[in-house]
Amino acid sequence: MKTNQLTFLKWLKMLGSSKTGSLGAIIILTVTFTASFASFIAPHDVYEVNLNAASLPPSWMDGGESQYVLGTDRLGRDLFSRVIYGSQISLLVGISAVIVAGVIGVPIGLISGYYGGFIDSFFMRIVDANIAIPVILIALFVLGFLNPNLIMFILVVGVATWYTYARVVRSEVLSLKEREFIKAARVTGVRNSVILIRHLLPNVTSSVIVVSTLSVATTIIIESSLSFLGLGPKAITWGALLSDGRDYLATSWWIATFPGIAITITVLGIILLGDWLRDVLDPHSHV
Amino acid sequence: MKKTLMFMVVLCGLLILSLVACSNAEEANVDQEKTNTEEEGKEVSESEQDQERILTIAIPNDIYSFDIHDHNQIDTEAVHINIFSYLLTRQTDMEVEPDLLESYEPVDDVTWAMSLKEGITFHNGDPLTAEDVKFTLERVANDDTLQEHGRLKVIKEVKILNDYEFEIITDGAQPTLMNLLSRIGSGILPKNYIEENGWDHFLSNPIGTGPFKFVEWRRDDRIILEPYENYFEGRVQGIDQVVFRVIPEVSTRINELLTGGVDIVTDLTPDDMQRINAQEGVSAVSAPSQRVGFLGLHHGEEHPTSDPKVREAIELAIDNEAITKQILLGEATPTRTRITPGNFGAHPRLYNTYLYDPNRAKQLLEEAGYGDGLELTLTLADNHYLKANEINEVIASMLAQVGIDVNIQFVDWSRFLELRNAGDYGQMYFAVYGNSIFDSSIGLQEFASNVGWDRASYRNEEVTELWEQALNNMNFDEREEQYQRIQEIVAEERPKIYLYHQNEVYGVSDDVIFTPRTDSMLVIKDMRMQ
Amino acid sequence: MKESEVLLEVKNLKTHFNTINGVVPSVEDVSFYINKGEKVAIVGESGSGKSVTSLSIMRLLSETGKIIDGSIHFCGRNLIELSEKDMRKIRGNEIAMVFQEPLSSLNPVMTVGKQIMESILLHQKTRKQNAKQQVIDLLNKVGIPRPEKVFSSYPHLLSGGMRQRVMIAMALSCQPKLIIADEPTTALDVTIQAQILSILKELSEQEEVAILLITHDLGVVAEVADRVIVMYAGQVVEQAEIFSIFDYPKHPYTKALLNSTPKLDFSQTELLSIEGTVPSPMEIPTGCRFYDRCDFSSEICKQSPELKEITDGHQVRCWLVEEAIDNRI
Amino acid sequence: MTYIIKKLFQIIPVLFIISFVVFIFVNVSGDPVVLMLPEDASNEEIKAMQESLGLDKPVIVQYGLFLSNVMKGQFGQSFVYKQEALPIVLERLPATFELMIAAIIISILISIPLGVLSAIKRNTFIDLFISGTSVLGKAMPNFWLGLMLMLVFSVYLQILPVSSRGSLLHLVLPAITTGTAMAAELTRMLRSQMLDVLHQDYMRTARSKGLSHFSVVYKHGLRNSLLPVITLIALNISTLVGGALVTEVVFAWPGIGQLVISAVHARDMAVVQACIFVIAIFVIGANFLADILYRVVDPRIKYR
Repeated sequence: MKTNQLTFLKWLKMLGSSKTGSLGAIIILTVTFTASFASFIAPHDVYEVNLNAASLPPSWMDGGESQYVLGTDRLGRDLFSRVIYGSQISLLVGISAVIVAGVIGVPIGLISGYYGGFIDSFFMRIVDANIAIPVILIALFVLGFLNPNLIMFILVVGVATWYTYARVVRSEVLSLKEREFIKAARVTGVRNSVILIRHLLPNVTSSVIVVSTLSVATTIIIESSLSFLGLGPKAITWGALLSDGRDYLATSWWIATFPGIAITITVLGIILLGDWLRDVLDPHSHV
Repeated sequence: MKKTLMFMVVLCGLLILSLVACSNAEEANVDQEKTNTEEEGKEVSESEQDQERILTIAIPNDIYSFDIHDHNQIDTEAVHINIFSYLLTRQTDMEVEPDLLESYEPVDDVTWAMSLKEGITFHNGDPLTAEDVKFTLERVANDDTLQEHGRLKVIKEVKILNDYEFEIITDGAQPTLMNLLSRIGSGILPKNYIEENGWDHFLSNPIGTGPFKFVEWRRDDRIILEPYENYFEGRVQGIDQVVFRVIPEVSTRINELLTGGVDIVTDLTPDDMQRINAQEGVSAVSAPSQRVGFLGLHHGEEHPTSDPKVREAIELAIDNEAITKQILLGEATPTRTRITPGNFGAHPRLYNTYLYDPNRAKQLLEEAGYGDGLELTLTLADNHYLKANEINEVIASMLAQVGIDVNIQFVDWSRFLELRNAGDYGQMYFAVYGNSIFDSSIGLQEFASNVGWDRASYRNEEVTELWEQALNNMNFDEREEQYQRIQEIVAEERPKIYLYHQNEVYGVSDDVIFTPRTDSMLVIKDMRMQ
Repeated sequence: MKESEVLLEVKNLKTHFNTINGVVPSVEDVSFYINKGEKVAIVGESGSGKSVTSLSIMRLLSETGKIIDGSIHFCGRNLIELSEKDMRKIRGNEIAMVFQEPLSSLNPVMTVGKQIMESILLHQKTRKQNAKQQVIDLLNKVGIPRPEKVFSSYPHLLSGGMRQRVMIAMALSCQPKLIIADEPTTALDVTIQAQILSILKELSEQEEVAILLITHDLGVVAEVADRVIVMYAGQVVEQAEIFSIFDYPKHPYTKALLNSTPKLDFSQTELLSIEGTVPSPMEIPTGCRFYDRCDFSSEICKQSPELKEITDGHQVRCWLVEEAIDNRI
Repeated sequence: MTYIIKKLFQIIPVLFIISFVVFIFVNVSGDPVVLMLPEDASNEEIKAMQESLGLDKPVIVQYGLFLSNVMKGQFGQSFVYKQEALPIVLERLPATFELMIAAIIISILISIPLGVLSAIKRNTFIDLFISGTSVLGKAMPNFWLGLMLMLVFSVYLQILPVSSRGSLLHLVLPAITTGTAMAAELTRMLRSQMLDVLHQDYMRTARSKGLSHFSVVYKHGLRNSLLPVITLIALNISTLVGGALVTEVVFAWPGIGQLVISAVHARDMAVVQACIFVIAIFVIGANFLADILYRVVDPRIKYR
C-alpha cells in the first residue's frame, strides 16, 4: 500500500512539474468526472422536447434563459445537458475502441515480433493491407453496409486501428529480444508463453499506454467525421451534436459550437497528457 | 536570434505572397478566358450585356447517367428535362400540354392516335420522326431492366402511320396514359444516332430535342448545357450557358448562393430561408411539392398497432400543426391523405386538416388496454428526408405525452428499405413519398393489393374492389369518386397516418426569375436572367 | 619567447551556465595566452572547464552558457565585444576548430567535399571550381589517398582516421591563425592517434598555425605542445613550458596526473587512479578546489590560493608550492 | 534493386488480403436491388433485377469471378452509372491526387518554419503558441475546420471561392483543410527532430566554420530533421486520404471521396470495391515511393 502511495505521489509530482502535462491531466479529469456523473450534473432530460423553447441562445445572450445555460437546440432540448451526456458516450466509445484495438493488436505484435519468420511476415502483410485503407474508409464501408450503431462503431474502429499497436509492440519486442534477460530466459528453457506474458508484455506496456491515449483522441475525431458523412453511430455523441448543428451555424451558432469546443478541448487534453506520458515513459522515442 | 525570427517572418510572408501572386496570375488567366469558358455565376452578375450569361444551379446529387429511362431520380430528371423533350409535358401550372405532339386523341379504349409537330430536330440536326417515338417507347415498354419500365409497360405497341403520325396501343384501358407520357418515360431518344454510334457513345454525348444541348459532364462536379439554336420553340433567349453544379453539403450550397457563385440552390430546409432572406440580392422561394410525410403502421396481429384504437390514438396524439409550423416553419400543410391537390382524385376534405386530441388519445389507449403505457418502435432512415430526424423526435415526445414510449431506430437509407420491405420495422416507420404521375392510382395501390412492400398486412375488400375498378376506368368522374372513397376509408382505418404535405425550398439570386414547380423539375426555358 | 607576438590572450575569463538548478560557474577567472605559431595544450579531467574555455573563445557556447567577465583578445581585438557578424568572420577563417568525435561532428547527409568547401566559399572570394581544387589539395595535404573520390563521399563511408583528417583539412581550409583542437584523438585507435597528431603538428609548423590543444591525455600533450596549461574545476592550476611540467610539476594535481598517466598505449584508462572526482560545478568548495583530493592539504588550503608565477613562465595555484619546492626538489 | 523487387513482391499478398476482405464485407452486407428500383416496385420486379445482376449465384463462385475480374481491372458494372466501375474511379483520381499533393505541400510549407522556429525558440512563448496551435490543428475535425474556413474566407471576407475544383484559388481552402492535421503532426515532429539535431556535434562544427545561425539551422539542421519527415508523411498518407474524403464533401470537390461516399450510400458495390482498391494501391504506392525516396535521400542507408 505504502509503496503504491509513494509511486502515486512521485507521479503526481512529476506531473506537477510539467505545465502542459498537468493541463492535460486537469482537462481529462474534468471530462471524465462530468462523464461519470452526467446524470447528476445535467439539469434537463436530454430527450425532453420543448418546441416553445426552441433555438434559445446561451443564457448570457439576449433572449437566453437561465435554465438553459448553453441555450437549446432546434427542438428546445437543453444543449448543456446534451453536451454533458455527449462526453459520456464519446469517451466510452473512444476508450472501448482503444481496448478492442489493443486486445487484437498487442498479442499479434508480441507474437509477430517474438516468433518472427513466416508468422511475422503474415501478420505484417495484414498490417500493410490494413494501413493501405484509411480507417475512415473502412468505417464508412462497414457501417454503410451494416447497421451503424455504437457497438458496431466501436468494433469497426477497434478492428481498423489494431495495427498501430501491433507495429509498436512488435518493434519493441524485436529490440527486447536482443536483451540479456530475454536471451537468458530462452536459453534456460522458459516456455515461450511465459516469456511472452511475464517478460515481454510488462515491458511493452508503457508504449501501449502512450499509443492508447492518442488513439482515444483519434477515435473521437473519426466518430464526428462519420456523423458528418451521415454514417455515425446514432447516439448523443459530441460528433453527432456537432454535425447535426452545422446546418444552423449561421442562425443558431451555439448548437454546433459547444460540442465542437468540447471535442477540441478534450482532444487537446488527451494529446497534452499523451505527450507528457510519452516523455516520461519513453524518453527515447520522438515520433 | 532576433534575426532568425525576422527571417522567418519574411519567409512566411514570401510564401503567402507567392501564393497570392500565383492565384492572381491564375485569375488573370481566367479573366482572359472569360469570354470563352467562364463558368462562374458571379462573373455573370457583374458582366456587361455583351458578355455570356451563365445560369448556375447548385444541386445536391449528381445525375445518375444519360440513360434517361434507367433511373428513378427526380434530381436527375430535373436536369434531363432540359435536354430531352417529352411527348407531353406539364406546364408551370401542372396542366398537361402537348410538347412534341401536335395532337392526340383516343381512337378507342386501348388506342391513341398521335401526331408529332413537324420540323423538330435533334441536336445533331436529324429530324424527329415517328420512328424515334417507336424506338423509344418500345424500348422502355419491353426492356424490363430499365427502371422506367414499370410505368410504361402498359404500352403494347407503337404503330407508325407515317413520318409524323403514329398510334399507341395499350394493354387494356389506361386512364393514366397521359400522366405517364408527361414524364421522362416519353423523353424521345434519337434512333438513328444511337444505332449508328452505339449506346455508349450516346451516353457520353447525349442528344435530344430539348431546348438545351449537352456540352460537358464532369462527374460529381458539373453538367454544362448550352441553348440549342434550332429548338422548335425557338432558341431560349437571355441565357448563354447553363451549369448544374453538384454540391452535396447544404451549407456549402447556401454559401455559394450568398457569395454569388450560383444563381439557384435546390434542396434547402425551411431553416435556411431566414439566412438567405437576410442577405440582399438573394431570396428564398418555396412551392408545394408532391411529397407527403406519414407514419406507416404495422397491422400484424402481434403488434399493438393492429388495434384500430391504438392507431387512432396515435393520430390524435400528434399535433400536425406543431410540426408544420414550428419544425417546418410553415413550409408544409397538414394533411390526412397522400393525394394532395393537383393530383387526380385529390380529396379536398382530407387536405389542410388534422386531428389532434391528446385527451381522447389517452382515453382510447385505456380502452384498448394500454392505460399503463405502451412501448413502440419507430424506424427511420437517418437524415434521409427533410428534417425527418427532428420531426420524429418531436413525434416521439408527443406520443410520450399520451403514454406511448417510442423508441426511434435510426438506420441508413438502404437498411431502412430492407427493414420496410421485410416488415421488420417494429410497429411504425416514417417515410415521405412522392407521386410522379399526379394520379391516385400510384398513391393508393398499396392499400388495394399485395403490391405494397411494407408488409403492413392491411386488408380491406372494399378498397381492393374500388381500386381495381378505378384502374382501367375511362369514366374520369366515376374514377375520381372511387379514389376519394378509398381515401376516406384509409383515413378512417389508418393503415398509414398522413402527417403533412411538404414544400420544396429554393434559394434564388435576384438576377434570376424562377418559379418553383410542384413536380420539382428545373425547367430552364421558363426561367429568365436579368 | 616573452617578447614574441601574442596571438590570443585570455584574461580573467568567467563563464557561467544557467540551469534549472541555478547558475553554475563553469570557468572561473581563467587567463592564458598563445603566441603566434605556438602549440599550447590545456589539460584536465572532464569537467575541468577546458572545453568550455575553448568554446568561450569561439563564442560557441550553448544557449545556456554565458561569458560573464573577462576578455579574449585575438590579434588585438576583444572577441567578446565583437558583434555576432564580425565573430562569424573570425570563426573558421581565423580560428578553426577540430572536434573530438569526427563522425558525429561531420554532417551525415552532406558530402565531405561540400562540407570543407562551405567554409572556403564563405570566407574567400573564390569560384566553386577553384574552391573544389583547393579542397582536393587540402585533402592531399592531410594525407588522404584518392582525394577526388573522398571529395564526393559521405562521412559514414570513411574510417575514423580519415574523418579526423577531413576535420583537420576543414580547419586548415582558410589558413587560420589558430586551430583549437578539442580532444582530437580521443575517439581514435592508438596507432591512428599518433598519425593524426603528427599531421597536426607538421601542418601547423608548415603553415605557421598556432594550436590550442584541449586534452585530458598528457601523452598527447607530450607529442605536440610547446606549453601546457593544467586546469582543474574551472581554474588554471598550473601553467608552464612542456619540459617544466614534465620535469618539475609543481601542483599536486599535475603530479597526480603525471603519476596516473601510464604508458602512452593505455591512455584510455588513465585518470582513474586519482582518488575521487572533480567536484561538480554546483558544489565547488571554498578555498582550494583540489582540497578534498589532495594528499598534501592543510589548514591554509581552506582559503583560495592565487595563481603565482614561481619561475619564468611557470605559474602555479597552490599554497604549498614553496613548501613543495623545498621538500621535493 | 533487389530491395525494390523484394518490396514489390510484398505488395502482392497485401492486395490479395485486401481483395478477400473487401469481397467478404460486400457479400455479408445487404441487398442492393431494393435501392435500384422505384420506391413502389413490386416483389417480382425485385427478383427479376437480382437475377439479371447475377446476385443469385453462390458466394464462392462470385468470389472466384470477382478475383479473376479484379486481376483484369474489372470490378463489374456500376449499377448507378451503368458502366464499368474502374474507369469511373480513375476519372476521379486526378482530382483527389491534386488535393493530396496540395495538402502535402501546404502542410510542409506550414510545418517547416513553424517546427524549426518552435525548436529554436524552445520553451518560449512562441514555442508554446506554435505547439498549442498544432495540437489544436489535430484536435479539430476536418469538416468543422473546412466549414469554418469557408465561412471566414469565402463568405465573410470573400477572398476565396466557396467550393468546386478549378483555379489554384479553388484549391487553397480544401488543401488547407486536408493538410492541417498533417501539418500539425509534422510541426510537432519537426520540432522534436530539430531539438535533437540542434544538439548534434555537426551543428557545432558548422557554426565553428563561421556560418550564420540561420544557415546552420537550415543547411545542416533541416536536412537532417527532414529525413524522418518523409517517413512520417508516408505513414500519414492513409489518414490524409481519409481526411480528403471528408474535405471533398465539404468543398464539393469532385474526387474519389465524393464518389465513394455516394457509392456507399447507394450500395454501388462495384464502385465501392474499385474505390477501395484504387485508394489502397495509391497508399501502397505512396509508401513504396517514400521508402525508395528515403533510401535515396539518406546516404547512410544503402539500398542495394
